[in-house]
Amino acid sequence: MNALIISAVLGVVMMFSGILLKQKSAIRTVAIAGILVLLGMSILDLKGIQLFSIDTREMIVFDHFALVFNTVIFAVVLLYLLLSAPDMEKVGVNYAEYFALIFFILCGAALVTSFKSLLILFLGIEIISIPLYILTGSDKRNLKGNEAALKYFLLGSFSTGLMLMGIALLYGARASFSTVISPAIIPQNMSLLYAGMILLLFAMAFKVSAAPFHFWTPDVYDGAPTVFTSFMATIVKVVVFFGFIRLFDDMFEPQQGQWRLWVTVITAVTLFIGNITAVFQQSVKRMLAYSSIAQAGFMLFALYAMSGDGKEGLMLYTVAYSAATIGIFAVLARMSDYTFDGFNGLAKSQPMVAATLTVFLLSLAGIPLTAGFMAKFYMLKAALGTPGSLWLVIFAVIMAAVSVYYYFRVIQAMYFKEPGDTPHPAFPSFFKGMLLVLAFLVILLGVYPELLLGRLYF
Amino acid sequence: MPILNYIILSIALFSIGIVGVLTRRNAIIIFMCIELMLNAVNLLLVAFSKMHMNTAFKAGDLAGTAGTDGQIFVFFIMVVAAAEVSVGLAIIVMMYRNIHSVDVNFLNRLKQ
Amino acid sequence: MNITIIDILWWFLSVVAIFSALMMVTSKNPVYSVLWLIATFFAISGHYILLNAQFLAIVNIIVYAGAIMVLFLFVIMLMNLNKETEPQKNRWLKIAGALAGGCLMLILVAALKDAAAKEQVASVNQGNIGLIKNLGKELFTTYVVPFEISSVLFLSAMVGAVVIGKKE
Amino acid sequence: MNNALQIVYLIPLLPLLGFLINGLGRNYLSKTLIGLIGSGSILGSLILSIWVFMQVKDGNTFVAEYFNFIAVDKLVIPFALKIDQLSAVFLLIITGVGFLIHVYSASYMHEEKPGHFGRYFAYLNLFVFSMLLLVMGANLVILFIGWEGVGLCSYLLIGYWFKKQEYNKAANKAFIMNRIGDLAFLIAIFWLIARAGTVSFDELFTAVNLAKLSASDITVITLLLFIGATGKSAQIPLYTWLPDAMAGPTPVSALIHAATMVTAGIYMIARSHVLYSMDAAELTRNIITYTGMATALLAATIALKQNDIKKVLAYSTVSQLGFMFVALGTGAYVAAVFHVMTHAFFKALLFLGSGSVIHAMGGEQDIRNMGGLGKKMKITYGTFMVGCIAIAGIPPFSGFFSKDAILLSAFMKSPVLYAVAVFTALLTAFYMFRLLIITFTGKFRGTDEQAHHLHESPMAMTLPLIILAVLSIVGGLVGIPEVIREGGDKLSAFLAPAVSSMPHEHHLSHSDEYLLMGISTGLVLATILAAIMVYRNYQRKEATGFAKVLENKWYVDELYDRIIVQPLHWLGGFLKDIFDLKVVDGLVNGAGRLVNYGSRQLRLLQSGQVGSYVLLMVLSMVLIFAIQFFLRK
Amino acid sequence: MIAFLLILIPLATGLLSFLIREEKTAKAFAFLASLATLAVSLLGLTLMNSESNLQFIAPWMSSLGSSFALKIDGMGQVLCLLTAIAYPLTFLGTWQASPKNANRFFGLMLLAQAGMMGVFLANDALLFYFCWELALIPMYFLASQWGGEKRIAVTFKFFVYTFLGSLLMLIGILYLQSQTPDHSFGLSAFYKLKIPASEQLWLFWLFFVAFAIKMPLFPFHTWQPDTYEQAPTATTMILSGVMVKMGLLGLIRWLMPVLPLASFQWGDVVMILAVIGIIYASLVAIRQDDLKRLIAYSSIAHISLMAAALFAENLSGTQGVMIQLFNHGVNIIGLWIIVEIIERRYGTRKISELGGLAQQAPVMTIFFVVIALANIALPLTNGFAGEFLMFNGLLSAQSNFKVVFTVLAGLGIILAAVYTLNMIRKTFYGEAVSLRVPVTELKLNEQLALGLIVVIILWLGIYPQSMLELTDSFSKEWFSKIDVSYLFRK
Repeated sequence: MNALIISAVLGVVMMFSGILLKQKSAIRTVAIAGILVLLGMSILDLKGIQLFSIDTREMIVFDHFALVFNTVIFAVVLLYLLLSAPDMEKVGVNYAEYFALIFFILCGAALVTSFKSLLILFLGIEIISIPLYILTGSDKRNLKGNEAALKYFLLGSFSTGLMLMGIALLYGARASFSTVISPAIIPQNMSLLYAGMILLLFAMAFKVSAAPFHFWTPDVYDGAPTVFTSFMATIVKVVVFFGFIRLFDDMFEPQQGQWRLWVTVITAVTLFIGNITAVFQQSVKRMLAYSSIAQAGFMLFALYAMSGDGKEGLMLYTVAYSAATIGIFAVLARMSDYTFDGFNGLAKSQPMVAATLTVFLLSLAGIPLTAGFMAKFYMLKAALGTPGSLWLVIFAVIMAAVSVYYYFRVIQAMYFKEPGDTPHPAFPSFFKGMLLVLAFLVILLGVYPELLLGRLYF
Repeated sequence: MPILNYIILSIALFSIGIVGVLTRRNAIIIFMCIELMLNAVNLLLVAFSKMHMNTAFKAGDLAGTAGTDGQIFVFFIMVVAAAEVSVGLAIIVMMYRNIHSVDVNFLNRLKQ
Repeated sequence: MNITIIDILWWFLSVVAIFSALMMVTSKNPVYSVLWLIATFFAISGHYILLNAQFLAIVNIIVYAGAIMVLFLFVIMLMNLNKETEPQKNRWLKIAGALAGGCLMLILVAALKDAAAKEQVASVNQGNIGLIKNLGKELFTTYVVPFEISSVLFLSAMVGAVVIGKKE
Repeated sequence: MNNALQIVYLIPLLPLLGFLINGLGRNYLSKTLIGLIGSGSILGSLILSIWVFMQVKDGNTFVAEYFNFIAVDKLVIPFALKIDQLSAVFLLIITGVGFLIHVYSASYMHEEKPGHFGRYFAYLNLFVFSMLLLVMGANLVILFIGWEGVGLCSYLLIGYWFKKQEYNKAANKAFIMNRIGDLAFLIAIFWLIARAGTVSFDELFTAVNLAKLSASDITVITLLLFIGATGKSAQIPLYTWLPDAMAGPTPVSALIHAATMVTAGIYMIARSHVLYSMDAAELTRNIITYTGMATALLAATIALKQNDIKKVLAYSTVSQLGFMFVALGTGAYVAAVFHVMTHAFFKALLFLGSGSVIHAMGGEQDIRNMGGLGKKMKITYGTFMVGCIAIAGIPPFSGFFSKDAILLSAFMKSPVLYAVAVFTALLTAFYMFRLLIITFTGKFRGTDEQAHHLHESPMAMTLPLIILAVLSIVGGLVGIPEVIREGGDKLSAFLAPAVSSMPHEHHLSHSDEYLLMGISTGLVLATILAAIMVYRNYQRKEATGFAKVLENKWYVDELYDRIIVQPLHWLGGFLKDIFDLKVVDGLVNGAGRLVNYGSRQLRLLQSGQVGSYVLLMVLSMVLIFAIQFFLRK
Repeated sequence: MIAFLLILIPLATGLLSFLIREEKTAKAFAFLASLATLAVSLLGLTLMNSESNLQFIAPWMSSLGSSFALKIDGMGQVLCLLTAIAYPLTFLGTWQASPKNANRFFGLMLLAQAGMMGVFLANDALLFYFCWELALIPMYFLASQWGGEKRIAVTFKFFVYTFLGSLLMLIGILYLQSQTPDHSFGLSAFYKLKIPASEQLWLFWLFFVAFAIKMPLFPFHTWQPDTYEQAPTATTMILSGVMVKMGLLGLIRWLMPVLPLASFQWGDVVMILAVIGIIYASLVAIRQDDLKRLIAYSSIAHISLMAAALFAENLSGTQGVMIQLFNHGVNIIGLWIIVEIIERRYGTRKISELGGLAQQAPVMTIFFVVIALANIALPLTNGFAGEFLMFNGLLSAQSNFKVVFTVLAGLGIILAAVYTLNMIRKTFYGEAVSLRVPVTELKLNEQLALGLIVVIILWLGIYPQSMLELTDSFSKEWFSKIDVSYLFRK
């Protein structure tokens, strides 16, 4: 609860800081201080210290898992801001407002991770989505950004419509918006329930960019300013994933037999489309967009298995995938050329950056001793715990092998090719230091995942 | 009135909204179609709300508030829709300023 | 089967709603579309009244038909789109779109028709949960947290409008 | 066991040391020293062999075990040497003939550059080492080690003049054809291990272990061993390498391809005669007999029309080896060993003699360019003639006795076989005398330079010739048939504890035996006369008709090339260029390309159009709903 | 402790090596590091071969049921010795080749060594998997950065191929782990598993494909000639000498004892693949013009034979494989050293462009001939004992087709002689066709490396029992685990 309120307040603070502070670095400092406060509050939450006591009528329930997840998310946001906040200056003039929107999104994130009512889920998703539409279009002179924003908005609203229809049908079946299964709430009409459930599945699949509802993803990620793509593709995505799993875990557990088939299909199709399409991309940014679809396919295993392993995997995924992707996007944001060729010979001019990028890419590809591997490992483990999953798992690893193809193209460009004509940008040392921290984190969690997972249970 | 009638009516309206999204090119009209979809949902929610009230009533809950939550939800949908409209129209206007059109077919810089 | 005035009203409103919705989708002129949509909203508000949801009926007319649609109209006028400017879209895509939408409707209806219990009835013209008094009480007691949260939504929408709209 | 006898390991070790010293010091030691070391080490072995022979003669047979070569589970293969009558005889042959040839080589190869000279002796010593290991091995594996070792040395020595690719090809051919036989040999060993659980001769040929073998086991094992022998001992179908092996220096041909290595097959079968004597091996024995006979006949016909002095001798060797196999097949193991011995003498003599000729002719080997050499090279001529008489089988030269024993054994089996064998013997006499006459009598047909250069070879070369000639004459006396002299067959008596021939089913009367000897001797003499008449005034002329077929060795090489080498070559090319690249790798790359293609196609879904995105989404929804509500239950 | 040091030394020195700027220093450092590893390995073999020294267990990922468990058993001794010996040999043999960015080159080489040591010693499935990849990644970078013209595509194929295989194996490992009662990745826990036959049958392939790709077996082999051809020779030596053994080790330690029923059931299929591989690779080798590719195909044939012998499932075959694991590694490194010398001096490895090298470099020729003969298993070279035992094992297999397999695999011996002798003949014998370079003999370092190899060849050729004893008890224990034939006997 602390985090929920503080993040909203921080959003407002950032709005005003834009008026009060003229120095961009000052705004940035306030934002980073804010996220630190948020992180602190979240840790307080975790310790059981509530600053506010509010009766949410069981609509919002912060359980331990959600709190750990929130804390991890805020920590990732901290890293993100440290690394990428300076890059936001290039997007447009409304520097403070961007931070405000990010804090509002975090408020939505806190909702999505702790809802016990469909109403809160709906509001949370909307609080996340609306600022995202704006962030996508925040670079107003950029036509691609405009286009991405409009597409995102139209398709996003459409999916909201689907979601609401689903909620309405569920309401018809259950006479309640609560996601809790209790004896008081007996679904009276299974057809309504299934229809609503599947519509919700579609809507949530849309939000986490699972195929065949992923079409917005490449266009939006490509068009949006790179710093915000980074945010969207990582933090937002895992948060919504968390909500997705929470929803199905809480509400549709008895109907597992009904929806598991569709999750299987969606997982397989997502893995297929994400990985296969990424192969042909020429732009690293767009490749990363498809890669995020592909990774979503793996994250769907957490939903598929709906087990402790799956949630642990999602937790690792949160850090592994986010850290790696944020790192790559941060470098990408500073590159002049977004194509693969733009990375040619980076290892010669920027060995340190190239080395950290390699770690990130290896992690995304799921090479052992990186966090990405452990994340995938837990997902596969979780999936194998479910009977009849062998073919899906085999399919997934084949796709993982395909993913090596496009991740390694970057490595190949950096290490094995000669640099092109355009010089590579210089990277400030703080930036490099942050990259190192991220890389270290990725390796640390790959070697010793219990560091994070140990927090889940005690 | 049987609940089925409401279900069919609102699904019809909802589908008309979808067809509109599918067939129109004007971003504003697409947006309007989405609003129609939301309204269809609203109608259904209210109908369900009354249905649940009816059920509770029959079960003997004469002074109960069963079904109120459905109507509250509709209220929230309207709130959200209003917020969305403000942002959505802002984006459309921004787009129009840049390319002097609101035709979604011109949105094709991003593909592959 | 005896037909009451409510039945007649119900059918009338439904036909109006669907007809105007269709007209909204098919009108070439955006302004007409807006007007047809407003008509739809009125019809839906009529349904609300039939269902004794007076508060929502009023809000629907004020907020949707009044405020939102006027905003739409205003934007359309601002952009000078009040002509039949929309060139023909790929006809096949249109047909495919219409077919897909139709199929979706048929399937949903077919799926829910079998299952939706016939005896379940939305009580028309009775009960007072739709009154502003009841809803207000509920809203500011049970639903106060979501209500407050929606303020964050509005705040972010506001910031958004500023970010998007502000001249650089 | 006599502990002093443990030192028999010195017999193979001395040549091995010679090999190491000569091999490593080939660039530093003088030729004389190399020759001394090379010959000296063999001489040492010879002396030891004689000592061993004495011991054996006193009845001291024994097995000396040194260390475990391989021990896995119940299979224990010690590095052990076995000394018995059979190996003692072979030891003498190998070291004796080997020593003479070493001495001869020191002179024959003197023209070589120092490094190569050292290399030559190193190889030669290594060969003797391997051969000794072969005959001394107390189990099949040690035997096999020597077996492959001699193959290797043969390969190295055939390709000794490695600048000539022709020679190298011949060397490869020898090695590869040997390997084919070796494979069969190996499988036989494995079979024995699988069934009897041991490879040691002493254990294997006990009743207990033999009882473990079924009839079919014995057939298969004996057949496989025989196939192994056909490789090494140049029998049909694996004989074609031997004539090509004449690419090596002539002393090598004498040692390896006449006296010792090629007889390894005979030794091996004699060594495992217990198996071959069993009733179950009847089929194998027949196969051996007929293969041997066929080989003898085929090689003899080819030898009739060869013009290369060494080729004639090579085919003659193949033919004689065929005789030995006939002996083995008919169960006359002692006769086979006997013939090995006499053949070692006279064939080594003939080869060395031809070496002397070639030496004198400055490397010329074609007898059509020779003639009348007898006048200039008396010793060579004389000794060569002794060799020819011995091989033709005229009493009391050694060849007569050994061949007679074989012919007798063949007669016991079937008169037809005997007839063919006699016919082959006649052919032998004919082509040998053809060779002798064309080479040494008549007019000289070579170039003037060669004529000018002609001379008798030095002492170091002629002395071995003389010694071998003497042996060729008297060597047969150890096996005088019983009919001629009671107790004359000393060899049989000596070998009896180790090898004894199968008893014949019925006995031949003495008079019949004399009759047979008389027939063969008479016919041989007639044939020799005929040969002299035909080739007295030899004129060079092109072979035509059937003679051409013979000159081209029945086109067997060409046949092998066509049905084995070429198809394999083609298959290899097909697999390399088409199957491996296009099919196997093509599938792998195809998977990659498929992904790329799929990527390009899937990309088209991402059209950038909001309408199509929504359409695709709605269509998937329709599909999922349809399945969920109408197809699933 | 020895076990841990064997991983730690290369890992630490490998990482340190990245910090060295000077090229010569890096080279010397790497060489000394490899010697240190060799010394430790020899210590483990001789003075400190007590149980406690050879074992190492530390907690790691305990919540997953995994631990950092290492153990040197008989096979571990052989393979560690091979790995430890291969590196000094490689460095010594290729001393003249000076790669750019030597510090990175040697650093990656040493890291790969750490990975391979880990693979050979790991007694925990997860650790095994980690090391498996740890060995692969440096190899990928080595081959891609310092290789030939087509290196990027070729090594990438190699990487993806093996990576895919290892992922399949990961599924298998995960499945097995989920079946263990205490959810452990430990080897002993795996050995205790009693997986039903029906499940073993498909689990088998998950593992087998991974190992078959690594070895490689027909038809998974096509990455191998390309990679060997393109990779820098030092890398190729390690790849072919040591790394392919990872696949065999996987079969021996992680597949056959864990899934004995399936191994028995699929034995024929594997043997068929192996036999096809032997003949196929040999035939292709006969027609190769490129020395590197020729040796690559010959390696496929040899490895296939080892696989066949393993699936013969008897002690003789197993012991043969054990000794051959070592022999093949040493021999093929020797061959590569000479190929490397030829390529560096004469600028080509095309057989058709070479000839008569024996006149210019007799010592090199002798070395090559000896090593090549060892490669075709001539008696009294190290190859013989191994192949003898393997063929013997093959003929004693349980399979109904054992004779066919033995005979067909035996054809491989003949074909091996064909391509080896032809290679020698065309490359070293005959008239010298290329006299572009002045006559140069071997340098001291090359003589040392090759000399050492020849010593090993002869030592193990004459007294193979010295190595067979090392693995004797291991093989027996292993065999008792995989032996399921009693189930099928009446």
